[in-house]
Amino acid sequence: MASRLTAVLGIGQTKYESARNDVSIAGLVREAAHRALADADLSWGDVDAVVIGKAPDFFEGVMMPELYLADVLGCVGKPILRVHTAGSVGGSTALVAASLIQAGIHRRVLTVGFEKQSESNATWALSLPQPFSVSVNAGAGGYFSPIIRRYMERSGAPKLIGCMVAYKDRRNALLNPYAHLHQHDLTFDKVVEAPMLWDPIRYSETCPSSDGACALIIGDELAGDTSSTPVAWIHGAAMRSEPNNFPGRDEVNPRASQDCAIDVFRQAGITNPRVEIDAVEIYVPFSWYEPMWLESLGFAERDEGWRMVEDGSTCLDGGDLPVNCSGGVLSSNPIGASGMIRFAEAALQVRGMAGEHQVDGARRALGHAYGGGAQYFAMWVVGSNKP
Amino acid sequence: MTDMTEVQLMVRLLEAARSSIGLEQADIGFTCSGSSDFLAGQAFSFVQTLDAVGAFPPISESHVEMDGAFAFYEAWVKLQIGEIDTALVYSYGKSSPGSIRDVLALQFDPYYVAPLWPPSDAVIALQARQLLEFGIVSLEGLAEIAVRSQRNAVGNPNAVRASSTVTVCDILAEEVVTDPLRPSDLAAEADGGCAVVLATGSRARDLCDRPAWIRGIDHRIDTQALGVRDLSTVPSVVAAAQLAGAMEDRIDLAELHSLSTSQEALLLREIGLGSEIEINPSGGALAGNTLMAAGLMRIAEAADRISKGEADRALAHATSGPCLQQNLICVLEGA
Amino acid sequence: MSTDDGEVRLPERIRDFELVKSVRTPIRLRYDYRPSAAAASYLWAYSERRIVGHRSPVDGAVFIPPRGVDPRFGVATFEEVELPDTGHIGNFCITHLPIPGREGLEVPYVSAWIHLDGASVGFLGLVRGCHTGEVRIGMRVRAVWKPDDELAATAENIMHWEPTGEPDVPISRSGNQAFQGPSQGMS
Amino acid sequence: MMRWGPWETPTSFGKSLTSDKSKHEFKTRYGNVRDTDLRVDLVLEYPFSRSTGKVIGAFLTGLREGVLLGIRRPDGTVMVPPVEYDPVTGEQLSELLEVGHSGEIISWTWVDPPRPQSPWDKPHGLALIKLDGADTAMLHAVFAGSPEELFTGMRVTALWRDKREGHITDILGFISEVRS
Repeated sequence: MASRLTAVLGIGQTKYESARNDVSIAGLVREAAHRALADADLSWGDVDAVVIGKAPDFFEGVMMPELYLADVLGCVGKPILRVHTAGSVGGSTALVAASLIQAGIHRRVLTVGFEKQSESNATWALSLPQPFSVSVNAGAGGYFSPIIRRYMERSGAPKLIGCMVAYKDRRNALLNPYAHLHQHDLTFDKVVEAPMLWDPIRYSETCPSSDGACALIIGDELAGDTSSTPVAWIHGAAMRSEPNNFPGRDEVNPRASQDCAIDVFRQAGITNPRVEIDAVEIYVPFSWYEPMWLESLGFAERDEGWRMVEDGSTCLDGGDLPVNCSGGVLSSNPIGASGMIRFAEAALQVRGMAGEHQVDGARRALGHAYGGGAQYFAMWVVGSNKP
Repeated sequence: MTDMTEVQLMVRLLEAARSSIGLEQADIGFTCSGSSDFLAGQAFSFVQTLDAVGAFPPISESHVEMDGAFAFYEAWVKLQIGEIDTALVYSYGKSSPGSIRDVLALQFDPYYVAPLWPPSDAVIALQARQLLEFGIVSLEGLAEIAVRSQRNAVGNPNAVRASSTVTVCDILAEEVVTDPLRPSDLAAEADGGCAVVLATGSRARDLCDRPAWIRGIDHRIDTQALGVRDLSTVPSVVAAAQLAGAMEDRIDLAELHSLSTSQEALLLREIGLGSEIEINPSGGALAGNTLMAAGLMRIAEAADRISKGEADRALAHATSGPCLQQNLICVLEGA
Repeated sequence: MSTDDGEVRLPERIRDFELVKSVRTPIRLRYDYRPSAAAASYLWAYSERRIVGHRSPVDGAVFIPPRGVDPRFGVATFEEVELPDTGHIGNFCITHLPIPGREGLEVPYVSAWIHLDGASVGFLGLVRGCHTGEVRIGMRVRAVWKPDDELAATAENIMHWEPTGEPDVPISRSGNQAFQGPSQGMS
Repeated sequence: MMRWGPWETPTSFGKSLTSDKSKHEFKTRYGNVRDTDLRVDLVLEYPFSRSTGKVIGAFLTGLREGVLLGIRRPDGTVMVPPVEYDPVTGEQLSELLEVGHSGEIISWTWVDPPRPQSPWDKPHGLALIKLDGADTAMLHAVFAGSPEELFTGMRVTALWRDKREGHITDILGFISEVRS
């Protein structure tokens, strides 16, 4: 027995905003799920099971909110699973949903990732005191800044590479109607002149805090074959995790990231990702992570990823490997959904349904998410043709 | 209650689970865990517990914010795909630092119910009263369930409430604490964890003399709103039992994840488990309820009985949410 | 396909009132934590100006703070090791934001991964005693302790770390790269 | 005891964490570690502010104005409190209507002692109450001198708070209709 063919049939996203004051948590989740069903031309009764993902329950102050959301997702009498793998959760959630199809257990699964960060304050939820330790870090930037510093030191990258990534992603976001940040008057100089928050990370190089939800309908081969709209076939799916801190750990290029990429490309039969992949959606919450992940994923040699940023290779307009055409996490970050948005945007590209940020002729795309202290990874490769 | 951290607790358990069948972490195809941030009082609490696994070289791994029984289900799904042949599942809960009775109120909808902070035992009592008033169970019937749990738990080193001498009279003499329930009607809180190794086909036969085969597994959820549900029925457990094939053959024993004697009475009725079936030989969750792990423990206890040759076909049940909202049924067989 | 337009029909009685759009639902939960034996021993050592770690039974790597486990192998650790209060900066961040709960701290401040001599992983601390621009990966530092009469069983006994003025540790041997494998620390 | 979270002032954070009770005697105690001496009592608190959407917003508006609302399902039954989506079919619901202030206890229990955040600081009932005109029950507190006064089928009526803001606790709880 082997993995059954599996396809993304529908995608739904909410408009990402700093606060969706017009809806309840249920209304937010429902909006994405409803749009995914509409995209797949299906109704609630067509869904066999639901897989829901989000980051810590402390963000909304609801413990295991899938229990309260069962009604909202038309799930009464059906199975529901709730995934939580830190920042990678949106990606992991989609992979769990896909596995239900790959294993032949269900025909169509709805999967949703969401976060309604405006209900509380992310810094509060992320800075809950650890008993018996002293807090010397403020937020996620405090954790990732030293790792970026080490990358800058060892690669010798020009100091403004991060600003170039941030500028590119924010310009891409203008082409994506769902993106949170639409900074029409942004200039490269403004990115550079922004204040340092976690030196070497500028304010302009960090992700926003967003409300939002993303949903996918994932189905089996028959559902994919009979779909009235283009589908994205899953060519590879992989997860890897490693501990947070241990002797000899390369925190810039974690082994779990490399192993996960090798596995997902092996499954997809890809030997030269730079050539064979047409579009990439990688999880870049701080701008420097674009060149760092490009290296780790095998798109560039070690310490050379920044050159792809510098020479425009990752630009939508003219680049050979457009990265984060949607604007990426730097332009929208509802944490529990952010990984799924990467997966969804990769699928949109190969379905040819990415609108203004479509990469012409994209046939195969990578969706990527990471979480924890750069220790949880989820990736998939999707294609416009069956694998 | 334990002073060990979750990671210290699990490092021992995981090692014991793997070494009991001679496996190392590198041999495991997929690892999945279940736990709760709200229980730990920490965001991303499961990240620290990953240290107990020995996840280097990196492992294929996932986590559910659910009871470990649902992590077990996810691992079973991965095995069904057919690309790996072993999986490790674990879950743990340390409820002693916080107050479960308050924490669990946050499972309710955050607009109408959670702001009233209904204590978890009171929510159980609302359902229990209906069962009593509808004549589905009597106070004596509840006491009999409590007695059976405490007596069965005597042989279970992990139980926190056990007694070889307790009688129905003793239980009925207890003061009512959460009307209409008595202390022995409510599950005893326990810190703890559980680890289970799954393997497919020939691999399982290689690793274990008498594996407990998963013949069927299914889970379903009901609506949460207590005032919308008919609390005297549990449609999700009926559906899960049917879809797991529970009633297709006789069952020797059942391990039920009931948080009260009243829930156990309702489960027996809804699943259709008669008096000929041995119920909760471990004492069940009543004898030691480890939040986030008690469901996985039911599967582990049932599988253990089968492996020891004490049963041929067993049913394990896990639940999540208030008043048996979400239910999983796993049917295990010895051959 | 259902219509999800979010529209509602209101009864006469409330139609003319301004609708409630948000609600405050405060949460307050109390947790009573007890340290594990490893953590308790670690904290009590601080009260005597000592820093203790755990040695891995597998290859002798030394972990701080001691958490009772070697995360690479998933094995329990028991053996306590005394560590000096000197080491180097494995990595750092110059933060321009206040730390929640530490309003007294002036910004910007430097938080750093401190790699104690003999330890195989770093732990977090504040660096002071030099200009933020002078802090480097590999810089040698020592602990600055609270006065004796203020010592307690807490990691807060070390107020911060300051440069020693010794030559830097080369970047290739700094931070997590300082661990050179099984031979180290087994003496 | 340490607090954590912006309870009083949503923009600033509470005091940081330290170990307690250990300051004075640690020197003599070292070597005889007693973990209980290092216990840390933490309070996690946050004043979550939730956007309600229109259905929940309408119900809370009703509470503020002293009106109780339900929502009608396609089969004509009425749910109180109103939910946004049908629990059986998943369809969006939209037709809100007024229901009675009194109703019948479907099931009940007794909370004694009350929890720190219970809606009432004295022992009280907790009940599922089906209001007149509703087909589903809502959860709320019931005030009575003792559990002996409560019974299933008992008629109760809402006791309103004088100053209401659009919150489920605008109803203090329910009391016996006879007593009122």
